[in-house]
Formats: sequence, C-alpha cells, structure tokens
Amino acid sequence: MIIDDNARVITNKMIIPAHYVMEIHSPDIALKALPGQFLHIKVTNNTSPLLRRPISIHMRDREKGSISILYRVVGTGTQLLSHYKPGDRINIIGPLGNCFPLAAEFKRIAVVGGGIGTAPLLFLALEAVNSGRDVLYIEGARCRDALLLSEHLGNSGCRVMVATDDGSLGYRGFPTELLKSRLERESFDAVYACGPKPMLKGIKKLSLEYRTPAFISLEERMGCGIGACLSCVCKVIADGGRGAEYRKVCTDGPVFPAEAVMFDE
Amino acid sequence: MIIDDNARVITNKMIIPAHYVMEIHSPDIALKALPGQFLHIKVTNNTSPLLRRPISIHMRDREKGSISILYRVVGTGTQLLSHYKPGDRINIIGPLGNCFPLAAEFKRIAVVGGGIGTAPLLFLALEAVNSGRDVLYIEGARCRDALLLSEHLGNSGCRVMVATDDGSLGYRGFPTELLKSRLERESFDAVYACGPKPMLKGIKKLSLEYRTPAFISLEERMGCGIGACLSCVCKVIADGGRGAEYRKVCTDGPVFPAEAVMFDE
Amino acid sequence: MSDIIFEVRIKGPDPKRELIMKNPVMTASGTFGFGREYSRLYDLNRLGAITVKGITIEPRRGNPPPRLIETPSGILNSIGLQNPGLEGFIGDELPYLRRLSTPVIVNISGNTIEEYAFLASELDRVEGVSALEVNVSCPNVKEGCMAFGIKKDSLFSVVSAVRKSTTLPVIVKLSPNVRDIAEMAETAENAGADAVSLVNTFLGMAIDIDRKKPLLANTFGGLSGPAIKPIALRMVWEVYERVDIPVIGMGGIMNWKDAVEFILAGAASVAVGTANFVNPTAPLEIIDGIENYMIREGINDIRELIGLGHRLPA
Amino acid sequence: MSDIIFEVRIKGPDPKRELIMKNPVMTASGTFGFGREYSRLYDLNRLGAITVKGITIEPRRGNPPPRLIETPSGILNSIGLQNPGLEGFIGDELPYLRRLSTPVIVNISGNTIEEYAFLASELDRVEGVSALEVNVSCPNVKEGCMAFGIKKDSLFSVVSAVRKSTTLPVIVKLSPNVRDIAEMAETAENAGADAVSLVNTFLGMAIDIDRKKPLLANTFGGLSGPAIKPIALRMVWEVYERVDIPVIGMGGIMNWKDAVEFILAGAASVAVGTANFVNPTAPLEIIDGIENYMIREGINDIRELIGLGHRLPA
Ligand SMILES: Cc1cc2nc3c(=O)[nH]c(=O)nc-3n(C[C@H](O)[C@H](O)[C@H](O)COP(=O)(O)OP(=O)(O)OC[C@H]3O[C@@H](n4cnc5c(N)ncnc54)[C@H](O)[C@@H]3O)c2cc1C
Ligand SMILES: Cc1cc2nc3c(=O)[nH]c(=O)nc-3n(C[C@H](O)[C@H](O)[C@H](O)COP(=O)(O)OP(=O)(O)OC[C@H]3O[C@@H](n4cnc5c(N)ncnc54)[C@H](O)[C@@H]3O)c2cc1C
Ligand SMILES: Cc1cc2nc3c(=O)[nH]c(=O)nc-3n(C[C@H](O)[C@H](O)[C@H](O)COP(=O)(O)O)c2cc1C
Ligand SMILES: Cc1cc2nc3c(=O)[nH]c(=O)nc-3n(C[C@H](O)[C@H](O)[C@H](O)COP(=O)(O)O)c2cc1C
Ligand code: FES
Ligand code: FES
Repeated sequence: MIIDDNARVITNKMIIPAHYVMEIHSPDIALKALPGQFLHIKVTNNTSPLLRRPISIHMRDREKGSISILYRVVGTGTQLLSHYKPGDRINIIGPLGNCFPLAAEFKRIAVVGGGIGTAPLLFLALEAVNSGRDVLYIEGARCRDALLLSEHLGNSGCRVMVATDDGSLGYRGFPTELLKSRLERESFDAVYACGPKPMLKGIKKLSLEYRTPAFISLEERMGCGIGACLSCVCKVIADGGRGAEYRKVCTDGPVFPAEAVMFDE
Repeated sequence: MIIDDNARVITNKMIIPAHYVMEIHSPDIALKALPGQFLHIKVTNNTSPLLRRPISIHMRDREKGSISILYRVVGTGTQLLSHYKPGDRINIIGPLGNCFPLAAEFKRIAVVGGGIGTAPLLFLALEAVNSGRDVLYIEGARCRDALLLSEHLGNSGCRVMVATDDGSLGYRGFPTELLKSRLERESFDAVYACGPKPMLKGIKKLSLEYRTPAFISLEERMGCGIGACLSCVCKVIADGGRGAEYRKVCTDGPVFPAEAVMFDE
Repeated sequence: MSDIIFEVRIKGPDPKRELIMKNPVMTASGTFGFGREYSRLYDLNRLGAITVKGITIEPRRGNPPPRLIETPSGILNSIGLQNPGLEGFIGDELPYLRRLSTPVIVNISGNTIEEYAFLASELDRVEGVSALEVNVSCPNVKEGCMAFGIKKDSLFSVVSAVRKSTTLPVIVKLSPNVRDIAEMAETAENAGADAVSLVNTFLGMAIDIDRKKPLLANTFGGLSGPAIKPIALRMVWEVYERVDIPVIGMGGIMNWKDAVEFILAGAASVAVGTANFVNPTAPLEIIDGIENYMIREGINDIRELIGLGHRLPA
Repeated sequence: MSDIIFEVRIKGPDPKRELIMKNPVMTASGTFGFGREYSRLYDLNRLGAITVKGITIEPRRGNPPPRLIETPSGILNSIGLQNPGLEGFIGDELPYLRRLSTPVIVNISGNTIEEYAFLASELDRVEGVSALEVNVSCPNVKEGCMAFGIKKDSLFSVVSAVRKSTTLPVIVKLSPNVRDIAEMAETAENAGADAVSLVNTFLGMAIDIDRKKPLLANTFGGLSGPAIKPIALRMVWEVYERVDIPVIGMGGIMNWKDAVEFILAGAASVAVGTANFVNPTAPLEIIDGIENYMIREGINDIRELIGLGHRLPA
C-alpha cells in the first residue's frame, strides 16, 4: 500500500542558506520507508503550482514515527515548502519508488553525494553502517559552506571524505575524482550515488572502468509519482545492450544500475 | 496619482471569528485616502487566485502613515490575506474609487452598515464627527457576537444604534427598519450605507420615501480596479430616468446616489 | 448509500452489452495507467468506470523526455502513447482489471482507419472489456490520432469503421482543437457513436528561454488540468445542445464542484484526469461530493441533474 | 539605455505611415481602456504602443453584469464591447492619446463588412491613429466579430475591405477558436494584412452550482490570462512558420520571461493584457526584463531574437 497522509510538520529549519530540513510525523511511512525512496508532496491547496513535488526521504525515526526531508529552495514549490511551520498539516504520499539495493554481499560500499543529491544518502549510509557494512561517504559541494551532511555523519561510523570545487575543505575537485582516487587504492562491492547528471555520468564511467556495480538515483519531472502517467521516463539499455527503452523514474526507479542508464548528449 | 505600494503589514488580527483588521504602513495612501475609497490588494505571487481583491479603507492614521482594512474571510483570497504577518510586504494599489460625499450642507447624517458592509463606514463616521457633524451610526448584524464596530464608535461622538437579526442586542430586525423608525422621528440631510444588496435596496426605498439623499457603496467583481477593463459595472438610471446605462463601480463608484442605482430582480 | 439513483448507462447496439456504471465518475485515459497503480491507494471497485491508457496494435515506446511541463494551473504532456500494445494489454493488464466489478473502457488509437477497426474487432470479444473509447484526439503522435479527430470526413470514417467492428458501446473522444466541437460530436453521432467524451488535451507548448528551444522534447504537448476547465465546460455545454447521445465530460475537473458544473452543462458522466496526480483520491471525493450535493438539493436521480443548467429559466 | 536595437516596425502600404515602436511591448485591447486610466500609475510614453479598447461605429452599452469570473490562473470576461463609439472615441479619448509619443493602435469591430470598412476609412485620416487592429475575434457579442474571424472566406472579405479603406498599417487580430490558426493567418496575409495579432480570448464558461445557471450573465465569456499561455504560444509558433508578416503575440503574458518565450516563438512584438490587472506596471517590467535578457545573452538586435526558437539545432 501507498500511504496518503495529512501529516503534521514537526520542524522545518534552514540548515544553510536555501537548504531546509523538515521533519514530519507520519508513523506509517516511517515504518515502511527504505533508503532511496521518496515522498510526493502537495505544496499548496491552490492550483498553481499544480503538481506535487517529489522529495527523497532523508532520514526516518521509527520510534518517533517521523521522517525527514532535506530540500533546496529552487522554485515556487520548494519555496512554499519552506513556509510550513511546526504543527501545520502537509499532504504527503509515500513511500514511493524502489530503493538502493543493499545486497548481502555488498560489504564494503562507497556512497557519493553531490550537492543536494546527498539528501537520500544519509538514510542509506546509516542503514548500511547499522547492518555492519563498511561505508565510505563522499560528499561533494561547491565550497565548505555548502556542505550538507558531513557533521551528521561524523560519529555515525562511516568514513567521511569531502570534495569541494574550490578546495575550501577536503579534496579540491569533483567527488567523482575523489572516488576514482579511492578506487585506485581500495575496492568496493558497490557504489551508490545521487547528484547532478554530469556526476552520475562520471559514476557510470567509473563503474564500468573499475567493474564495480553502481546504483544511481535519477530525477525527472513527475506527474503522478506512482507509475500511472508515464511522464517521468529515463532511457535505459534494453535487449541486452542492443536497444533502448523508457523506464519510469517513479516506480522502476528512482534508483537504477548505472550501467543501464543511457545519458543522452 | 494612484499609488502602487509594496507596503509593510503592521498588524493583522482576528477581531471576531473570520473577521480581521489589518493595519498597513503606507504613508502616501494614508495621506490621500478619503472615506469610501478602497485598495486593490495582491494576495499572492502565484497565478491562482489571479486577480487582486478590492477592500475598503476602514481607517487611516495620518501621523502613523498607516491605513487599516477590515475584512471577512469568505474564500481563497481573503484566506490568503489572513495569513499575512507583521513585517510581511503586501502589494496594494490605492486609494481607488470616489468617496462618500460629505457636502457642507449635510450636517445631520445617518450612517448604516450591514454585516461586513460596515467596513468603510468607520472612516466616514469619524471624519464626519471630526468636521462637526451630527452622526447617527446604525450597525446591523446577525447577532450580538457578529457586531464589528460598535465599541470603537463608543466614545467617538457618534450616536450609535444597533440592530440584530435575532434581537440579541439592540433592535430586533434589519438596520433598514431601524433607520425607518428614526426617519419617522428625526430628519437627516443625508444617509450613507454599505451592506448586502437587499439592505441597499431598502435604503433606496427609504431615500425616495423620505426624500433624503442617500449614498450607497456597491460591490461588483473587479478586474483592474482603475476603470480600464469595464468588468465591474452596475446599472444606473440615465437620460433623466428614461434609460439605463452601465457605470463602473471602481471609478464611477463604489459610492452612488441610491436613487440612481437600478437593482435588477 | 442513500436512495439516490446514481447509475449511468451507455447503450450500445447490443442491449446485453450496455455499459453500466454505478456512479457517474470515471477516470480519464492516460492519467490512471491500467488501474493497478492506484489500487495501491484505494479500492478501485468504488469507481463508476476505469478508462485505461491509450492502446495501439503494436507496443509504442513513446516520446523522449522531458514529457511533462507544469504550466499555470495546468500541465503539458507529450507522452506519445507509450503502451504495451494490444497483446501486452490483454496479457499483462487485463487479467487484473477483469477481477474488478468496475467496468473497463479501453481507449484505442491508430495510424490508419484499418488499425482502429482492427483494434475494435479484436477487443470486441475480449472478456473484461466493457466499452471502447476511440481516441481521435491525441495531439502527441506524429501520424494518425488527432489528425482524424479534427476533420469531419475522417472522423466519420474512423467512427463508422469502428462501429462496424464491434457491438460494444463506442465512445468517441473528441479533440478540442477545432472550431466547432458540436459539429464534430454530431458527426460522431451520425457515424454510429454511442457516446462522446470531451475534451482531450489542447495543443500547447512551452519554451526554455535559456536554451531557446521548446521545453518538451517533442516541441508540442497536450494541455490539461484546471487551466482548461472553462473551455472544456463550454464545449460540453455546446455538444449537449447538439447531440442526443450521452456526453462524458472532462477537462480540469479537480473536485466535486467542478464535476457538478459539467453535469449541469450536460455531462452524463465525468472523467477525472490530471486531478489524479494532484490528489489521488479525487475520484472518490467527487463521487461522495456529487451525492451529497444531490441530497442537499433534493435531487434523487442523477438524470435530473444532467444538463439542468440549460433548462432553468434565466 | 544600452546600445540594444529595440525598435520594431510594422510596414503598411504607405512607407510614410509605418508603425514604429521604440520597444516591442504594447498593451492588449480592452485591458488598458484608453490609456488614461493607467497614466495615473506611470508614464505611458515608455510603452512601445497602446492598443485601445475595441471601437464600434455606434456607442455600445455592453453586456449585463456579472461580466468577469475568475478561473484557475485565468479570467473569463463578457464585456461585450462596451465603448463610446467612433465619435466618442475621437472626441473624448483621442485628444489625450495624441499628446503621447507612443503610437496608438485602434481596435475596430463591426457587425458587417461594411462597418469594418467604414471604421477603417473614417480612422484613416484621423490624426493620432498609427495603426488599426481588426478585431474579428471578440467572442462576446451576438453578431459579427468572432463570426468573421473563424471562417476563411469571411475573414478574407473583412480584411480585404479594411485594406481598401486605409493606408494605415492593418493588424488582424485572430481568434484561437479555430482548428488551424496558421491557415487563418495566411488568409489574413493574402487579404492584405500588414501584421497579425494573436490570440484573442478562448470561448469559455463557468456555472454557478447553487443557482444552476451560467455565472456570466451572457452565458459565455472569453478566457484570458496565464491559463491560456501554452496554447497561445503554440499558435504564435505555428503562425510564425506560415506567414511572412510580423506576428504580435499575446495570451497570458505576465512577466518578461513569458514575453521572451513569445518572441522566441516568433512574435515581433508582444501585448500585455490580463497582466495589467494583476500588476499594473507589468508592461514596464517586461520592457526592462527583455532588455536585460538581451544584454545577458549578448543579443544586440531584437530582430535576432524573433523566432530564434525555430532556428537553433535540436
Ligand atoms: C525522485 C526525486 C527525488 C528528489 N529528492 C529531492 C530532495 O531530497 N531534495 C531536493 O531538494 N530536491 C529533490 N528533488 C528535486 C525536487 O523535486 C525539485 O527540486 C522540486 O520539484 C522543484 O520544485 P520547485 O517548484 O521548487 O521548482 P520549479 O519552479 O518547479 O523548478 C525549478 C527548476 O528546476 C527544474 N526542475 C523542477 N523539477 C524538476 C525535475 N523533477 N527534474 C528536473 N528538473 C526539474 C525546473 O525546470 C526549473 O528549472 C527530487 C526529485 C526527484 C524526481
Ligand atoms: C469596492 C469594494 C470594497 C470592498 N470592501 C470590502 C471590505 O472592506 N471588507 C471585506 O471583507 N470585503 C470587501 N469587499 C468584498 C471583497 O472584495 C470580497 O469578499 C473578496 O474579493 C472575496 O475574495 P475571496 O477570494 O476571499 O473570495 P472568492 O473565493 O473570490 O469568492 C467568495 C464568494 O464571494 C463572491 N464574490 C467574490 N468577489 C465578489 C465581488 N467583488 N462581488 C460579488 N461577489 C463576489 C464569489 O462569487 C464567491 O461566492 C469589497 C468589494 C468591493 C468591490
Ligand atoms: C499524462 C496524460 C496522458 C494522457 N493520455 C491519454 C491517452 O492515452 N488517450 C486519451 O484519449 N487521452 C489521454 N489523455 C487525455 C486525458 O484523458 C484527458 O482527456 C485530458 O487530460 C483532460 O482532462 P483533465 O484536465 O482532467 O486531465 C492524457 C492526459 C494526460 C495528462
Ligand atoms: C476584459 C477584457 C476585455 C477585452 N476586450 C477586447 C477588445 O475590445 N478587443 C479585442 O480585440 N480584444 C479584447 N480582449 C482580448 C485581449 O486583448 C487579449 O487578446 C486577450 O485577453 C489575451 O491576452 P491576455 O491573456 O494577456 O489577457 C479583451 C480581454 C479582456 C480580458
Ligand atoms: S510520475 Fe507518473 S509514471 Fe512516473
Ligand atoms: S474593475 Fe476594471 S473597470 Fe472597474
């Protein structure tokens, strides 16, 4: 079942400029949620903006019966989201989509988040650590002040590395470059990533180059969010590599094996 | 000139259920406003609801550079209005429309407000009292708890009378009936009224019956609010009573001589 | 349930194959997949009917993404009839749908008149199909489809061909991208349609001012949602005045009030489309809302409400 | 002001009577009165052109109220061409407009072809009139107007008649209530139009579910505002591909980004309509916004931008 919940906002706080974390009381969704899944959120009761907004589940707290989202204000919808106050009701549908596959044999994993793409990865990293895996968490950001997660991960048991475009903290350059340098030194059973398209392309390349399975979370404009409208497709390899077909990001994804995804130029 | 102001909200408080008073800092409009004029208010930055909302000027404070509105939440627009907080910016255009004519020879006047129609009349009554006129203020409401103004007028120097549909305070019945009983006992140089259509019809009847000029403030759905779109027309008598024509509530009104207004059945 | 008569019927040539809906609310093709998706949210047996995604003979891959753009109070889509094809539908989707008590309407599209006729005759005897909706109004495919629905002669040919190929009730889905939709409805009626449904989407577009190119990969898309409601409602009003067959109204219906407007304008049944994306339980809320409205207004039979807007004195 | 070439010209048969706009932004007929109203808010000399409310030979009273209904991201109006008539316009409104440096476009409507021709010939020599916009697309009057604009032959006749009656630039305002607006634009061009403007409003309606009757006293109204933008933009795109005369684009333009979309689609000039009600200084913000966009994009001449969306590789 998908849960359609008029849920209560617990907190909604800016963590760095334009980036917010909202905690929402929704016990049923908290119970069922898996890392990589998302919510489809109604941001207004008016007809503009009309559609819901898909936002990943960033954290969940089963005891408290809550889930959190981490979002960046980029347009009207996320702007409206940032106006919610504790106690307000917000209509959410979820948990939606597939999840990052944490197969039993994936014991040493790398998790790579670029910018706001790091949102769904905290949940994943913590689940992985809690299930006894060795987790390298790489976060990439424009600069030191744009980093989103590193602190939270500090005493989580993950190894944390940071890449900033301007070198203001950690490695100077893209998180994919940092991952590449790790792949030269250590081997991983799987890589998980979410972030801007060029980064995900880079991950796909590394996955093929180092023969390491990689799972990437995609974004596409969504209508229904539940697989009914066929709006949100991405192109994947079909027929054993000879053909291509469109798969739905909302239900076949948002997580896809990197090697299957066809990035058009 | 019409002022287009991104004004600051000073306060926005519920006075009785569903009824709010908002005070707005807008020195230029405060300076120019006349009783009976209105503001055209942008209630959202989204495209739905698309149009501005016309709301009368309820009070002004020239020293403070502020104007107040008194409004009832009846739909999406007024709902959005009620969400504004002190310090928020609100875009208003005004002052718009004509005004209640306080001709020098109108020394004894009656002011009649029904329901939310009482909103523009406080400003009028206070101006009239301050200019040395004798003012009888009749407020009509469903019941005692729905009365909006009576207290404010208490020590204003107006004579205040109240009519409630259920008799829970003052006269039991419509404010027009109360006015009629006053017209039997005393004479007025002019009557001013705002309220539901049936009440305004009643005022027109009394105006003709007692040969007392009456000025009524009308409402119509508005587009531009400044006379350009011809959306907001009402039917008035033309050609010395032989014809009819449409006049704009926003610029030819909102205040019309009661005798000129043609109320269609 | 109250004593309200809420049932709506669409008669076809075969009295035994009437389309019987327990209430006047159905889903609009392409916005409800093959039903299964929404069954994860509520019991589909509550719906009056389910219209499934448009089917073609062969599977179709659809248009490249992006396929969806949000516009003020609306959306533009250019899905391009992605579907599993007739066999895929019958094999993979229909078995589930067949288990529901809700009748299933299959929306069909073709590139040629023969394709429409073939689909109709193939589906004619398939168990679990209660009616056909002839989509001659999809604006998102290069050939066929809308091209048939915007000209009288081709519309007549398609509908006649389908009519000859099935005894199922035939609903013709009209395009709003015409000058006189009532004339098109009349043409469909004359060609043997048992009902008309309207409107499909309006052809529209959006441009990316940074890339200076259309936002949709397919350039154009179909506009749906509340933005189009005033036009769709007017078209239902006009069609109701010109045809005697039932009218299925749609276009921007978000809630029961919108639905009642369409029924007053002449719709015997309403379809919920884009609203499913915004509020997945919209169809249920609309069913309840219409019923409560009828109770409040003292109207016992939905048939009294249909087109009532035309009958009351001014 | 930067070095940007922002001027837009519409050539008529008489080289001395070209319509020269200092920038590509004008106001849409019926949404800007006779200009004077908005002069209380800003300096009208900043506008590229002012198109005044539709004029008929005789004064018209217009339709009974209510004349305006808000719809999702749009409005329905049924003003019904209330106007002071030709003489009233020339006597009471034009003297004020004449004092502006901004050119004035007079929007004309008639019940017969002769009326259009008469208005055109009367206005031909009136000082202060820079161009005529032939309104064959107003949906709010019983006779004439839109009836002329939705059929090719009558459109051709009206435009030819107007063409013969004036050497002013003639702009033909097209109705979107047609199947193929590009064909109508072509017809107007063949009949001698110097430019086409589109779109006028879409015929729509709304129903009061309590009274069970249409909300507008006139039953139908014209839909405008952001709701229609995707359709209007598509129509401008299509027309641009079919005619060689300038296209004036409008329909839901609320801000400079919308305006740039229309220019990329092929509009040589844009008209601001409903947006005036929402944000009276919208036209000025749009002028500045387009200019800043051109600077940012390194485009020096507005003519490079017109229709650019068609020319870039995919
Ligand atoms: C499965 C999924 C999970 C997501 N998780 C998160 C998350 O955890 N945190 C977060 O901040 N964001 C997330 N996003 C992105 C988020 O949905 C968008 O940022 C949001 O919908 C933008 O809404 P808006 O109204 O603020 O911006 P809009 O005004 O709608 O758009 C702003 C800009 O973003 C572009 N855009 C909007 N939506 C999309 C889209 N779906 N795909 C591509 N471009 C788009 C628009 O074209 C525009 O340029 C996720 C998206 C998906 C599909
Ligand atoms: C000159 C003028 C002065 C006004 N002054 C005040 C005031 O001081 N205080 C106050 O509370 N209200 C005032 N009003 C009324 C106020 O403008 C409306 O209540 C408001 O616009 C409703 O907006 P909404 O979005 O909340 O409701 P909507 O959802 O737009 O409408 C709610 C209901 O009211 C009806 N309605 C909305 N607007 C109008 C209208 N203009 N005329 C007739 N029916 C309408 C709708 O049809 C609907 O039934 C005034 C109106 C005018 C024209
Ligand atoms: C994403 C999407 C896909 C659609 N696919 C189809 C289709 O396959 N066949 C069809 O006849 N109509 C299709 N439609 C049109 C709808 O059935 C409906 O006619 C239209 O959306 C108007 O209704 P609405 O405004 O309630 O959505 C589609 C609409 C949308 C939004
Ligand atoms: C209230 C109103 C009155 C209008 N009157 C006229 C008119 O007299 N002549 C005309 O050609 N168009 C008229 N129009 C149409 C507009 O000029 C314009 O074509 C249409 O509104 C679409 O643009 P918009 O969405 O920016 O408003 C009118 C529109 C509105 C909203
Ligand atoms: S958003 Fe509807 S299918 Fe994915
Ligand atoms: S609201 Fe536009 S003329 Fe009155």
